Amino acid sequence: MIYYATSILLILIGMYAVLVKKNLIKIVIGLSIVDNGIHLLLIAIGYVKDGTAPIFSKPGLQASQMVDPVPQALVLTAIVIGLAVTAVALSLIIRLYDHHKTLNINKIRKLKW
Amino acid sequence: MRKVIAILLLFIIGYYSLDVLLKIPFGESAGGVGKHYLESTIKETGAVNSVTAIVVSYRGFDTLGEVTVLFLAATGLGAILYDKKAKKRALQNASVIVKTSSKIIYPLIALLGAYVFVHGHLTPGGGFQGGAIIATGVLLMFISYRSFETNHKALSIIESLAGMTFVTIGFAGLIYGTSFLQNILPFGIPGELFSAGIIPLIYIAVGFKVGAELTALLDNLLKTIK
Amino acid sequence: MNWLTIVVVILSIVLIIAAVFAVYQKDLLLAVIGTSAVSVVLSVLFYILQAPDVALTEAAIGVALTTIIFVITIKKTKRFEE
Amino acid sequence: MSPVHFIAIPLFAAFLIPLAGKVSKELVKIIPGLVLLYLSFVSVTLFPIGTHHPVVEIIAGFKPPFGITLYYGAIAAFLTTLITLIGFVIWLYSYKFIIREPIEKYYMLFMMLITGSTGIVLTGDIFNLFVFFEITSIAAYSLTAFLRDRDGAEAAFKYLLIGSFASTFFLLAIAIIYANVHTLNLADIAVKIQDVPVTTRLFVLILFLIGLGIESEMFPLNGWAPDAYSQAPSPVGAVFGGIVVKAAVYSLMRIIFLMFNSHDVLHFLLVMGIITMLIAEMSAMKQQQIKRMLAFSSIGQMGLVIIAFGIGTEPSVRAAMFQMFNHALIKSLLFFSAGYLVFHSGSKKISALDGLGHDKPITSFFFAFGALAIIGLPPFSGFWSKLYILLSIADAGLMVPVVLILISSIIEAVYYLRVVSRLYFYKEEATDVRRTPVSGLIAMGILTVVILLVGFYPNLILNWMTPAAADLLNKASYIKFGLF
Repeated sequence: MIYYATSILLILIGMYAVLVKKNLIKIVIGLSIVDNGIHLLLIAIGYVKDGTAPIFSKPGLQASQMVDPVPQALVLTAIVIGLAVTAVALSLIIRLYDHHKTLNINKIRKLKW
Repeated sequence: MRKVIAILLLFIIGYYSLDVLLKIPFGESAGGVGKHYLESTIKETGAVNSVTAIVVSYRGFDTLGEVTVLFLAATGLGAILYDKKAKKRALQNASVIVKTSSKIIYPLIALLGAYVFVHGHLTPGGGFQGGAIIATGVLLMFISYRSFETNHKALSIIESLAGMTFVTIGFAGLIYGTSFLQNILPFGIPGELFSAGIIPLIYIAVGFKVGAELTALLDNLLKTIK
Repeated sequence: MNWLTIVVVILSIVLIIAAVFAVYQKDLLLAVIGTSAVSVVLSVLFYILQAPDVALTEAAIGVALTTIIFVITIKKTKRFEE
Repeated sequence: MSPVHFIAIPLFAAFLIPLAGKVSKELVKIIPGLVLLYLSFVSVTLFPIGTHHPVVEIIAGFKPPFGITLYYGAIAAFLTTLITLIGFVIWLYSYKFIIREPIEKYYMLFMMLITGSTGIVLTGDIFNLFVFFEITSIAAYSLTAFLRDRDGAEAAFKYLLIGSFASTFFLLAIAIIYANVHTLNLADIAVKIQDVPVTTRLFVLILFLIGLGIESEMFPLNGWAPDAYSQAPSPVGAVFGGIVVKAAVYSLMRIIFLMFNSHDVLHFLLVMGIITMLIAEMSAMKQQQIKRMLAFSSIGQMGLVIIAFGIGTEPSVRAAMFQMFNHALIKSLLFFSAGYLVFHSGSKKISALDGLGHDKPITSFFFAFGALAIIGLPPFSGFWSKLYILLSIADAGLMVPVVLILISSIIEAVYYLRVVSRLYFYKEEATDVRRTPVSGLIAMGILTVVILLVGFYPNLILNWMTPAAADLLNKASYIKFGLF
């Protein structure tokens, strides 16, 4: 239960940063926090009480006593996608800074909302 | 004003998502597809690590997409930060101690990365993790040596070839088996290095590709403007 | 309540504090360190949740690479939030 | 021959292009064209099979719901063919239009965007859909900023911000679905989601509406679109209007019809569609820049499509698909011609276009042609789809949407004709000696011919729309074939 609460809190904190913060890099930080929250949520969904990691590394491990591997596989993919989006976002920020010499969203005409 | 609206909105989202999540039982044993994967990983894929089996075999198509996403990020970053005049990195030369130690550590990091992606089907880790580790090693060299240059041509060739290898393995499955990305090689004995059919092959390709991509990405970021 | 639960509770609190710190800190470099702290704690939590693969990925990508590209960007732009 | 070619071949090409660039610069430009030609060949061979009987392709040899499947039914056949066709003309147009380095990267991004959008259309797995969505979006963000000017970077960042927010919601929805039904296969989810508590389903629906509605340009989530369309290079505007939005709308509709098929949801769509359409058309009226105007018009047209889907009857869905087809063709034509009009006049402003009709008769003709077609005048294809949409709405007994659509068509006519009249009835100012390249003209010519042909023989397309509409509406058959 605590995992669910933590992950939702993380998502909300990240979203708050995206919605309220004026600094471009802060907004991207917010996005990555949201991503982290969802990853935690997914892993928590797959957790099995007293389960073991889904690797048959030694004999005698029971499949029924293992945590669900699917969310883990999804999170692996999602982490890489998050990195890709962050990289593109940051490169855009470098471009924007080059043009505007500021990271403040209010001083960049089109980004006001 | 904006803050108030944002907080209100977030409160609503938070309330409803908690409400929905509390209905999900926590910690119960895996059901549905997860259960099936756990029970038949070894039989159907020959891999010991069922996360790897899912990532590379059951949901191998996602991984192809994932590789594409990284490739896309490297390409997009290159396009966005493109500059006719190649710039030098603006980092200072590090001290002798850092230089010497990074020279020693760098091959070890690369080796660790390679180990991680070769053993993806046996231990935690795999192509993405291994590739990321290798890229961090190269970054260490970037930081310590001002003049350390990666061979761009070689990097982009590795990137391309590794990507094409992945797709080709996929088509081989279609040609020699029945479906795209099908595991057509023998599984061998589960738990050994040479087992699990195409899984290690794919992870090696992914490892090379991710390593090259992330290196190119870092190099691009470090070199542009200012 | 066993010891693992207590560890998890403490880690969760650290996680939230690090996230809030990352959002509120005016110095972007420190804020990025806050996000990487979030990633470190997450990676430990993933390990506790029996997901070593994800923990390794989060450590390699979330902690190392994401932080590095943030730091590079901050170096190329501005360090302090206005 | 199998549907996986649609995804794997462009991807292979994207990996190949940097290698080809080492050999020759010209090869970089030719490869995407060859790939798209090959894909149209695949389309032609698979199309009759897919419309007749859905082809379900298994990936990696695991039966659904354990492996990922591709579902190539009538609607997927239609949309992949459309994407291939539009992709091909966009390539032709780009051949001479994109002269700014890095050309190599442009084509790589373009190829991956094709991969992503065909993937969205074909995949039968919800997480795979997410992955392809991200591929399409990241390619779109990068292409928006391709010119690297100030406005382009701003538009791309705005797009990225809203897009990442959307994908966050999408991922959250997937997490909640997986937690409840423990499966990721779309058909399997459609079966099992019936047992999920209503509040959970509602929450998931809202998440999907936000996540996919952003790319589908639904109100109020379309703030990114005008900037992205107008700041990106012109062929990329056509990519958005012709490929990305179509794929996104399809995936949204597929999910709604599979998982949340109820009258309330459809009514909600109807209302959102109407609001989207009206606001967009009125905003288009006020625009000073031609590409922004086209962008708002595009949003308005998508509103119309969403209205037609929201009616949810077989004829209306058929008409909606037909409208999607027409809009993809016509909007691409408009973006192509506008691209060269802007290029020749040297300004993005509508007021700068005065008298270009005399100086650049062919390009202007194409623009005027596209304008008349999109308004929905009789001999053009746009007329038929609009007519069928109106008829199907009237059949459903709803008169208010009919009136509103007619009003918005009038608004549309006003602002398009305003531009056309500027082209022809104003005094010529300066002449531009540069000529529109032949490849661009051929691209526009192909679109014109298809629009006219479909305008005269609407049944050519409409006959294929019937199985497509059935494919979307018939949940039982999707489940049957999707799960074997």
